[in-house]
Amino acid sequence: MTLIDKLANREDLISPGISACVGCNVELTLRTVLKILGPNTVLAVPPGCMGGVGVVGWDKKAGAKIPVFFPLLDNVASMLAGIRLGFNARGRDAHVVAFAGDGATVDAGFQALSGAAERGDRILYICYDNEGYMNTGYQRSSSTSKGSWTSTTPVSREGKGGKAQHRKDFPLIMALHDLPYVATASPAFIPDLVRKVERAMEVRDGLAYIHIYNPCPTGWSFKAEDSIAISRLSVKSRFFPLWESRGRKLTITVREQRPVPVADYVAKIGKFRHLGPEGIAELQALTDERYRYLEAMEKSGAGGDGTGA
Amino acid sequence: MSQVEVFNGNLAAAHAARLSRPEVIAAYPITPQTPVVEYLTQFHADGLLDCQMTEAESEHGAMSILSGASLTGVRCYTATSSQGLALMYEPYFRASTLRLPIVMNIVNREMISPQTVWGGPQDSLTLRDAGWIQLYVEDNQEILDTTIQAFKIAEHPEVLLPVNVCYDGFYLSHMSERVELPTLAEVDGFLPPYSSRHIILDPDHPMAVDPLTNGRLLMGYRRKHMEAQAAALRVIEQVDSEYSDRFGRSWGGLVGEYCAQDADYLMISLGSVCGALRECVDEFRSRGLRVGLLKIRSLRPFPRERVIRALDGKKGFGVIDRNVSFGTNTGILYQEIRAALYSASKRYPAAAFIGGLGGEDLTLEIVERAIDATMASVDAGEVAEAATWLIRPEKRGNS
Amino acid sequence: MIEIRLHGRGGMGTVKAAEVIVHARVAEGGYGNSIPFFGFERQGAPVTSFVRLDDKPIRPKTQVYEPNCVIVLDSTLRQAVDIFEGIRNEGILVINTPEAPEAIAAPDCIRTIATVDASELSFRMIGKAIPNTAMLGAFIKCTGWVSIDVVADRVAALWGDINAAIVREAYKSTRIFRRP
Amino acid sequence: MEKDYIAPVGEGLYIARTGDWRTRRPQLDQASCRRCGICLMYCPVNSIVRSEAGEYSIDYEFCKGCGICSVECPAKSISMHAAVRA
Repeated sequence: MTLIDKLANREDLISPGISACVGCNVELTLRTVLKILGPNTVLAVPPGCMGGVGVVGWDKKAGAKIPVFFPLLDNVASMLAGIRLGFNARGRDAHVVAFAGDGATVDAGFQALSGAAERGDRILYICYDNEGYMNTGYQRSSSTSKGSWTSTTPVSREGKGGKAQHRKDFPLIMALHDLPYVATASPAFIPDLVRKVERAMEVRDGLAYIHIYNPCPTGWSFKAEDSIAISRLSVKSRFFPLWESRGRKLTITVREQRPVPVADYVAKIGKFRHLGPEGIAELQALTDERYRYLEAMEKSGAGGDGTGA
Repeated sequence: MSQVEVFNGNLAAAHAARLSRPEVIAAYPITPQTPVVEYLTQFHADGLLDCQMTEAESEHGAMSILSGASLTGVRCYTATSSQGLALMYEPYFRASTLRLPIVMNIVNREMISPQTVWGGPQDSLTLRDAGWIQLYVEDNQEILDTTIQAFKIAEHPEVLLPVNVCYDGFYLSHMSERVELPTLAEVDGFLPPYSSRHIILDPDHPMAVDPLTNGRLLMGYRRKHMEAQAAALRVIEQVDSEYSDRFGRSWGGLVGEYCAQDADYLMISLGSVCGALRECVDEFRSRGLRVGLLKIRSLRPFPRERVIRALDGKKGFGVIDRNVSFGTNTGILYQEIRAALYSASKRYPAAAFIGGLGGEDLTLEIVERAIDATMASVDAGEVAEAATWLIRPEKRGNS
Repeated sequence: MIEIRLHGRGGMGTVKAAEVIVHARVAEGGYGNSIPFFGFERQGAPVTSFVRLDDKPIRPKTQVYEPNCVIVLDSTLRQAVDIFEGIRNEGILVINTPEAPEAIAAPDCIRTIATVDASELSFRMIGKAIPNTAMLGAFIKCTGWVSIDVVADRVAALWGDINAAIVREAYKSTRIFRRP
Repeated sequence: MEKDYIAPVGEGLYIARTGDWRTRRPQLDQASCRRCGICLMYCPVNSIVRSEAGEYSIDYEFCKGCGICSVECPAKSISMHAAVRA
């Protein structure tokens, strides 16, 4: 079966009519991921965009067609760990999955996630990273890129400001928990995303983590129809490289031999509009440095056969 | 056949948990609760406890793990104390509003600041309005018996609420004494297995748990939650009486009474100080003074009617609080008792005491002082608006 | 009701010794409780534990202030803490020391003094100076409040036969001085 | 009828008419369509339908009119038009 067959034939487990913004690629990501996971899944959707748009549905809103619940912002991984234990106690098996934003993952929920990762709780944790608290109007998170305007890192009338710090390299932090499977993914690279979800589903000896980078038309200020194109540029510029790792074996899965300049990526994004050449050069330097580090990791772990096997 | 053992309070709690066959345990150690976690992990390692056991990364994690597990419809247990309970507040509140019948021992410990690790029920009393049932006990046998009872209360179809069994840190947690240990078969006969029908996460039966809910619906849930607390008033008594039929020990249900019936002066408290109060009641009785004890076992739900009934015909009462209610100049229990008595036919003279904070001992001498002071102020017809502080004099010299 | 206070240092098994006394009393059909004094216990720091024994249930869950008997697991503690604080008339002192009981300075309220070189004994028998089991032997010989067989059984269950042997050996070698 | 729940749970599935949000309407030109399925792959609301014969069409009931399909279509077979309400 081709990928398109799969996507065309599998049941969409999110009802139509959830109220995500027009052009939201997180909605696309969620529907795609659930088509792959199938109905034998319990889904945790903490406060955040996907919680806010009615995925935990009831009361004349939309929702998921599988068991779904709102964990707290900061206990997603813990609650899922408990669900897994409960299922173990009852001799039940199902996919136990988080679909959580970066706020619930890299900020408030990090302790719970790190704990579950260390314990080896068998859950699949998916973070949709749109670089901030978008559901409440785009406040900064520790995943927000340096220089980015957010409602809590404003830009002055003189055009100065934006976030002062670089974003956490969170997927690598997760990989360094020596997890059985960690991957980064993008809504612009659906075949890569689907393959990674399928690999994560097979993990039985611990926590699998997928970090998806989801540029946000509303919060970042770009045209809805460019939602996928800009996501693609984030990868093609190596700003958000796609890789996967098992233990310490890391493999870059989408290689851009001739990356586009970061300047081309940020050019279409409103939240970077105030950045001058220096600010952009800084983002380029960071991108290069992190990519070199990734390549060095790939080399040192001897995992670089491109198959991730 | 039950066995006679010597257990400290934490070991009594751990055995009670073991005998209740929890299916998932998640816990995080904190003084003075730590031994509970150690005992349970040892039972588990030794094959005496067949359950899913996990070590949480924090108390917030422990309660969250249990919330998840309870949502799959299994029996869950944990224990905590003071700062751990405070860290747990977010999932703690939610476990009750989700109606998850989790049982948790709270080993009462003072809240910081200043830095302290010693006893005092300020931790759990402060959370009395978070929707859990809160039971307070006096000795190690009562820890064991009440913790087993707690599962039956929590899982009762008319209740379906989480239950705390609270006991004083160190004074009970680290005190060893004689405890009768029932067998697993005996407890099995009392406590049937749990299966959830009201809320469950299972792909066989898709359900959205905790969707964004409007105020009208939310108020409906709160009202039902309150009704469940009200139902628990009856269930707690009923479960205690069933327990007594089976194991020969009754703790009085919602309250414990000692020489209360014909008393002129009723002393009211909760927790381990009730032992010293019993001793002092005997002492006063031997001098012909009709003093009695009312021990509050259930703080939530609050046994208003039993308090009113217990006070009927008394001259007045005194309350010893091992905690503070900031902004009221008294302890929490005193406020609770006064509120309950608003609907009583009489306005009772009353004395309020605060003592034993931060592990300070409530000695027989101090308790006697409190009884003396209660009798004096009741005889004078006073209603205390501020607590008298029970402070032990500095070290005595050798005699 | 009998009240006992034990003084030791962290690592000497003071709290455990108190629990063994309670175990023995309960095993004999009586009642007892033991409460350690609450502090941050660390190796070497002074440790106190309280024991109550009775024929009926013991209600006070409080510390002991006026003991009938004081057990001192380390004689150097005499410089650090007031081991005689609050002791009742006709009091009993059981102390770990090579000294003769007649040579021990004690206030008038102490009627009976028992000494045993518990550190030497335990070092000789287990190669470690953990005096708690030897002190149990001395305590039993001096007071008779619990039976040596029950205590030895409990000690054997907790720490093996060699420690039970220490209890009996100490019982034999304890010297008792009853003041007139 | 609303069930009498004691805990905040729900089993029903209700949906919002997101088709009403649309300000622009995508139009698929069957003649130039290469039947690659890229539009289906990228449609965030799952509004692209593939028939048994392998033909693609747009289900307008929930289409929010984002225009991603028109940008991503390699054959440029999808164009955006002012929305017309049915």
